Amino acid sequence: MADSGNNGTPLLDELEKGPWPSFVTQIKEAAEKKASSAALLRLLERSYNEKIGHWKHGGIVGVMGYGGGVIGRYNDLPEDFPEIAHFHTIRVNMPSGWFYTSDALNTICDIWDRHGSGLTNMHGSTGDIILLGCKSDDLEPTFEELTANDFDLGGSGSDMRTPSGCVGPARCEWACYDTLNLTNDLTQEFQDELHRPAFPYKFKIKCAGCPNDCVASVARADLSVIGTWRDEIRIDQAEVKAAEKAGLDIVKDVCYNCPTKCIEWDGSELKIDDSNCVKCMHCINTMPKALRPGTDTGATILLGSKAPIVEGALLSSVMVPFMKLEPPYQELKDLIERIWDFWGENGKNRERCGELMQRIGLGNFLEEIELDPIPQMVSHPRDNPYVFYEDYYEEGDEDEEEEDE
Amino acid sequence: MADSGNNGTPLLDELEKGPWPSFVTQIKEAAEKKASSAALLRLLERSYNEKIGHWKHGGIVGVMGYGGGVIGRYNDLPEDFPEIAHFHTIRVNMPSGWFYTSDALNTICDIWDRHGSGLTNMHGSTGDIILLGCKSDDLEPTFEELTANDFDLGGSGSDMRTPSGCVGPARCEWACYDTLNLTNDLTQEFQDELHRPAFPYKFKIKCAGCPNDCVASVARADLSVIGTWRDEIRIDQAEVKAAEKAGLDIVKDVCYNCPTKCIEWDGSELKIDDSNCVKCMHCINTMPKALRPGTDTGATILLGSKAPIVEGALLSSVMVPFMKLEPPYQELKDLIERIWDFWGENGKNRERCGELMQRIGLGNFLEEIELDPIPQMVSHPRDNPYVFYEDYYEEGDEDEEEEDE
Amino acid sequence: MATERKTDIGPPNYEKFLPPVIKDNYGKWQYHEILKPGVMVHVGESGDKLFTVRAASPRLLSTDTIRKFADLAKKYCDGYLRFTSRNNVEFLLTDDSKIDALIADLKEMGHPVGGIGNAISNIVHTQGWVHCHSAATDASGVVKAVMDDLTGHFESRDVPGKLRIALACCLNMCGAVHCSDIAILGIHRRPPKTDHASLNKLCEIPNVIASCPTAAIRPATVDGNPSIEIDDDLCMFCANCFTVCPSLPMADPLNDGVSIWVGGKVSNARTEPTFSKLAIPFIPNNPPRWPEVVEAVRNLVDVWANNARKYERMGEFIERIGWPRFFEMTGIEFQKEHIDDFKHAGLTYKRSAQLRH
Amino acid sequence: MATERKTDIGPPNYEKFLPPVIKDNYGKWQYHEILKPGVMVHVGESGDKLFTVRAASPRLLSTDTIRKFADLAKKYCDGYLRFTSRNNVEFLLTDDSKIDALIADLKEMGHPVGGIGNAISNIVHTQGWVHCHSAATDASGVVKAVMDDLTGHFESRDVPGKLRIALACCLNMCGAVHCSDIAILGIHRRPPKTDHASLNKLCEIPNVIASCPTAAIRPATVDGNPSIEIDDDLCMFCANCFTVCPSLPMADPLNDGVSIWVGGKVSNARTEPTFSKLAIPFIPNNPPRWPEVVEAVRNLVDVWANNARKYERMGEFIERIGWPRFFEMTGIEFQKEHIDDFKHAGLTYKRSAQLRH
Ligand code: SRM
Ligand code: SRM
Ligand code: SRM
Ligand code: SRM
Ligand code: SF4
Ligand code: SF4
Ligand code: SF4
Ligand code: SF4
Ligand code: SF4
Ligand code: SF4
Ligand code: SF4
Ligand code: SF4
Repeated sequence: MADSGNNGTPLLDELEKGPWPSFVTQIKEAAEKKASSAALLRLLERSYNEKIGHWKHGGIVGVMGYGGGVIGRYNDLPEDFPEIAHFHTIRVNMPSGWFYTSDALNTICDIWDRHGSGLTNMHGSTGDIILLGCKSDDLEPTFEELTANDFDLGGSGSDMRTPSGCVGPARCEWACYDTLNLTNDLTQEFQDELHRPAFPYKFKIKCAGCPNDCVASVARADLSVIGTWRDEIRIDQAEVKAAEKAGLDIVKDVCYNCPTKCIEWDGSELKIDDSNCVKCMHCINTMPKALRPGTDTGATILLGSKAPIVEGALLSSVMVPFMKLEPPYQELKDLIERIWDFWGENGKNRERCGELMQRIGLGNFLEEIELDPIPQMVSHPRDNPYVFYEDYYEEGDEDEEEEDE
Repeated sequence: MADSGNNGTPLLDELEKGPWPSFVTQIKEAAEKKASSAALLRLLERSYNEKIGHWKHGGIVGVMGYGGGVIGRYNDLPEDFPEIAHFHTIRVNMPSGWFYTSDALNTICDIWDRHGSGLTNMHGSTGDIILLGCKSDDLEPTFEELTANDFDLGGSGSDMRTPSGCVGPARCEWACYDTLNLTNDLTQEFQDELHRPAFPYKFKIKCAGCPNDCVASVARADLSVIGTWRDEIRIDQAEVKAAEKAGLDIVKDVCYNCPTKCIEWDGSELKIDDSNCVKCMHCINTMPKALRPGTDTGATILLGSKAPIVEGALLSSVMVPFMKLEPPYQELKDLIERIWDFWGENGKNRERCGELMQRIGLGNFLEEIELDPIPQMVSHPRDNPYVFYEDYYEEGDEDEEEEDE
Repeated sequence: MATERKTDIGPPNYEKFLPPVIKDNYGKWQYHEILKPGVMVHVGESGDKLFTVRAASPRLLSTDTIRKFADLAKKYCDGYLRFTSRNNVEFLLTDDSKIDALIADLKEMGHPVGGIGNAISNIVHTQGWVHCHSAATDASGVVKAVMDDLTGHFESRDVPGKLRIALACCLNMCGAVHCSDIAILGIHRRPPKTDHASLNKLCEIPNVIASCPTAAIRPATVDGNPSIEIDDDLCMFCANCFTVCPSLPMADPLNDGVSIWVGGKVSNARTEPTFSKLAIPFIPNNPPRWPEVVEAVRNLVDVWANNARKYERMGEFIERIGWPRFFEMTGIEFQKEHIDDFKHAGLTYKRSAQLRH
Repeated sequence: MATERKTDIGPPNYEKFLPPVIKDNYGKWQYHEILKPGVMVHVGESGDKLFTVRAASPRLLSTDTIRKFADLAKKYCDGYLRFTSRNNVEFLLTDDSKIDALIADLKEMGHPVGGIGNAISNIVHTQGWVHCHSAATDASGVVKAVMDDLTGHFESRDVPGKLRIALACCLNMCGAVHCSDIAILGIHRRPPKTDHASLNKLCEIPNVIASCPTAAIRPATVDGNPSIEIDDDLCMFCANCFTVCPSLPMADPLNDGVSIWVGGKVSNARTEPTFSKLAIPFIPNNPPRWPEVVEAVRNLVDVWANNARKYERMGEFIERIGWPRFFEMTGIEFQKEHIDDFKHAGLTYKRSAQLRH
């Protein structure tokens, strides 16, 4: 580890070996063209040597009129690395489903080569196009060129974050509603909430077309929209037989794994007790040619997932077991607004929606957002006797029972 | 409801109707002989009329030299019911397994007819013979006669409570250790702890001979001793076939219900993968003639169950997955003493052992009672990242790794 | 004299009370068979047989009745008998020809025989108005009324599996109802009424304040007396304050009653031990026979008995069909009260899309 | 001018970027088939076919590489492509005769094709030392080293089911590692070092105190400055205080590193979504290639791949064999750290006698 530092990047070079494509190669490519990326490479080598990062808390930077979309970043060795003294991230709202044309991608590259580091993340964890590293002065020009080309920023800070959705009906036979359209519609509907942080904390939306949840919505979105159906699974018995012939052990690999054991195979007919099917997708996943979700489709709406900081990680929990989802999605939008209204007024600073729900209790929360409590919302009723009964009779109440004589 | 009160017990009389034996009849029987029981009957009728109890917190009463075994009770209408102005309960330690001879029962009845209300509970929830209701002056004479006849008091207050055990080897083919002997042995060993409250709170012990847990030890005992085995289930294949012939659907009713699906029936041979068997008893329960627990038997030792007041109900949790249990049970007694020592010093007032364990954390608790942490003690490892790592390196520590150059 | 006073002798040794057939076969039983309702035989490796006849008991027994049991044991069992962990009486016979006569005598006495195998056994219960200061309902009366209605299931083996009912008259849960197939739990629903005059004399105010898990109790001066005040909104009626301070009575005829819980178990058979869950938040006390409680329990028993699979306990049955269906089938209305809001509440929210529609 | 400035236009409409075959069959796909590693076909009710070729990406991409992807899409897919929720690139073809040439070009470029079906796909990950102030480890470097070792499972379909790996460089968990089959999580293990000189200037002390979930932070005056002090014993290194106050840096080369978690999932398939559980409490940072982490992940993958049943995710596999066996099979030592001691800890204690012996 002798000649690290400015004379080379021997540690990072190790990461250009091996079959998996290397991010180091990417940084080097950008470094060819951009001094900032070259500086990043050296800074990173230093981190590898010292086993510590060299970035500081971001200050407030952004584009005019927006409160979100830019993550300010400054390094803690600005004298050694002046080229990346500031090195902010721009979050650009991706098209729903992460679909692009070559031209669109090239346009973004052109803009970013003009103004930034030439480095990106395709994509960030929330789904945005991440333009990784530019100076404060470049923010506004980048933004201008992006909007000129139909792109706009994503969210950051205490705002609605960039909604995302799975590939859905564009390329998946299981999509139970139009994930791309809903994602896009909500993003457009709530532009103000996306760009101008006014919430207690971030609010993420993810739209998965079916319970396979290919966007991890149940774990990573405050609002999780998970497609499902309420009629019968469509069965093509001939294809079931074909699947068996092709080597699938239907009893062991399919029926046996059904969570409610509501599917049976006797060697000639596949029977599903749909009233007990919990739409887990497993049987359909294993026999895509033979089985399909029903046709009366919609989605389960869940609320509240987040990472562990600081009250512990949460998965989203059921708000509406089944909702039809057709444009203009009014029922869903109304629900979202009611949730935001209540959270906006009652959420503490940096309190996610799911945390508020837990703090005040699901029962109270439901009252506030005007949903009736139903058993689908719980995995089981309470097992402790500490019930806050809300009313009690006072002596002399009219519904008081007669005392003797 | 006209003539209730002293002239009769019309409400309670309603409870003499119906096929189930009536406690009212019992009280009436005692009332024939005892003024106190007659008063109890009237007091109870009054409670039925008013829908409220008439007992007060007990004061401290007891027998000389003991701190436990008597529950003081006074009614709140002593002028109307002077016969039961005090009406204390004496808890008498039952013989292990609740076995009696007619003579022993008659002896108890004789004593109680001489000194008390003539009313009992056979038995209290903890297992004691409950002598229900006597005056303060009668406590000592009753005690004297009881001990003269080999009986002694049970626990109450912050002491070890009367241990209990299932019928076990006396009449059950599944007993994996001698529940009666252990119950008796522990009771005798810890007489001081039983009679003289010196703990932060109560401590209950229940001994079940096998995982069927016929004394509900996992839910109702601070220390739950649940018999189990670690070798193979003994199978009599002929009897398996006989069971099927007799109408048992072995696949559906037995194999299908096995929690780890480690038992298989192909119509001619029953196969158990004992390494995956969690000793749930179900297959044995359903075919008592065909299957028996193994012969390398012992018990799982669990700690901490209790009712909900006030931190929430607990079930006991695993301390020792498998312990051989042969007289003099030294390993178990040593463990109990270590637990008591730590709890005695660190338990808050009215803090049960299981609550202390939760408050300081199982990991710390194990260290204190000198048990190694093993995965059998948890249903799964932690899912949150909030680990209290205990040591960290300081700069210059000898095991510090070399910095470059 | 103190030295001669007998203390710390412990209970009589159980061995004294074991019949010869048990001594001979102790730890060497091979299997058992249920011969008919309430009657089973245990067969030893030796071939010896021990017949058990189990009879119902109200648990609250007069000495007269105990003597009658003792007499029956003398008559039929050489004077050997036992009680069970659910307070039934078991007669231990070696001669099966005596069984029917014993049963006849028991029935004559008013004690049904049964409770063995897939049946409903006796209700574990507590003191209630008979002897406890803490009770929100009576124990024995409710139990009697409910069992009158269920005696048929005690005397037969016509249900899918075991069904354990328990009752506790207050949240202290001496009946350990927290793990029962059906639990009947006495509950208060009104915050304690403070007796300001006596409080400072009878209780230590800091202790009282500390006893409240929800911090509903604050110090206050009332009519010149140091006392406490209670924030009604924070009270969930646990009565822990009353346990440490008699000046805070909870009992209240207008608001006391019972709640009903389902699906708990303690055995390890098939599924792990689990707590009971709230089914019916509140039924007012209606002595002497609590008809609404009897009806509610009967309904739960019927839904289970008619729909559960063989060996399926109440909780296993509900898990299989799902809670929404349980509420549908029983006609119980799901309410806010059913939703947990205690310490681990969040873990009971439905956090998946696995739903029946 | 402000009125003319374009804002709030949102992202370009996705429809602009859909190839004709998708527009024609939108919402009318009938089934799909995996043709070979990294290649699948979706067949429409119309009979139309859409072929997808999925290629690996390091996610951190230079504009050069993006342009190369765009070129390939032009060459083979009429200029249509997409990225996946796990950051792979998908080329959308209608002409299956072009598949092999595309794959050849991709390999040439250094991008393995695979990740579809029962395979190990890309690792969801985060910024690390490349761009974040909060990182306890690097992200891209660990991912590269681990994936180098697992590329074989990306390029084939030789594992029992899907296996999702994620990495987050600190407890904020931007990689949402909390529900992954295998999660690599950067952790600090030393309480923040307080910069007493700047703290009162940069941070609001009450906010800092309030940020600590374990109440480890107390106000204090140090060298005349209003500041805070931290009770080391109460600190569990969550870094929430650092998030609200830069004067409390957590990063520490001697003590930072990664922990490894297993058995989480998010799909509803078979079992409900569930969190990952702690497997290995700590592995020190060992750049550039974190060999101990690579080895640990490989070991977990091997144990699963060799022993899981078909379709069984990591967590489902472990639940079936039991955690004790998992620790045995992986050779990981079970330690105090594995035992939960956070809010719901008590619910993770083993509260039954259902044990393998
Ligand atoms: C860029 C991104 C990681 C990535 O490499 O992809 C990211 C990066 C940061 N996240 Fe994140 N988060 C990113 C997705 C996530 C996700 C995953 C997701 O959205 O699906 C999570 C977990 C889900 C969730 O929201 O809970 C996530 C949970 C957090 C948290 C913890 C929030 C919580 O309530 O638990 C923080 C801390 C905070 O907000 O103060 C955080 C904070 C941050 C900050 C802003 C650090 C900070 O405190 O200033 C990071 C900026 C890094 C940088 O230098 O750019 N980030 N963050 C992701 C956003 C890209 C995008 O817009 O597409
Ligand atoms: C007599 C008995 C009920 C019965 O009818 O069988 C009983 C009666 C009382 N119990 Fe109990 N408990 C009885 C078994 C139980 C059980 C069940 C068990 O032991 O299997 C429990 C639940 C398990 C447990 O220990 O957690 C139980 C949990 C309580 C509690 C709550 C303790 C807790 O930590 O949650 C209290 C409240 C207290 O200790 O202050 C309590 C308090 C009481 C008191 C002493 C009321 C009081 O606060 O003064 C009751 C006296 C009633 C009386 O008038 O005699 N009793 N108590 C049982 C004892 C008989 C015996 O010795 O055999
Ligand atoms: C006599 C008694 C033990 C004692 O020392 O007093 C006893 C005795 C037997 N039990 Fe039990 N159990 C007794 C209370 C219990 C309890 C405790 C309780 O109810 O509070 C349980 C736990 C209940 C629970 O899980 O909530 C219990 C769970 C079992 C089980 C598991 C049933 C299940 O499927 O969950 C079996 C196995 C079976 O019945 O197939 C069992 C089986 C048996 C057998 C067959 C064991 C044997 O081979 O002798 C005994 C007679 C069967 C019967 O009653 O059906 N015993 N048994 C108790 C009788 C109580 C009564 O009067 O009804
Ligand atoms: C392309 C993508 C959606 C997108 O909009 O980008 C996608 C696409 C498909 N998923 Fe997915 N899934 C995608 C991320 C996910 C995720 C999210 C994640 O990994 O973060 C999940 C949840 C994972 C989890 O539970 O932790 C996911 C869980 C599934 C499952 C359920 C697997 C299971 O047994 O648990 C299936 C069904 C199956 O594979 O049989 C599925 C099936 C599919 C199918 C077969 C759907 C279809 O009919 O087209 C698609 C291709 C199969 C494949 O990759 O094996 N997809 N899929 C994502 C590809 C990611 C990648 O590059 O590897
Ligand atoms: S979530 Fe469902 S609909 Fe969406 S891509 Fe995955 S499998 Fe298809
Ligand atoms: S979708 Fe899931 S629950 Fe429904 S039948 Fe198929 S495997 Fe069973
Ligand atoms: S716990 Fe087991 S050993 Fe004891 S009586 Fe019940 S079944 Fe028999
Ligand atoms: S005892 Fe239980 S776990 Fe073991 S084989 Fe029998 S049913 Fe399965
Ligand atoms: S449950 Fe409550 S009221 Fe009933 S005996 Fe126990 S302490 Fe008394
Ligand atoms: S009853 Fe319980 S919650 Fe209510 S004031 Fe008393 S201690 Fe507090
Ligand atoms: S996980 Fe932590 S270190 Fe990594 S990007 Fe997110 S906030 Fe930064
Ligand atoms: S790192 Fe977390 S636990 Fe430690 S002092 Fe900071 S906020 Fe508190």
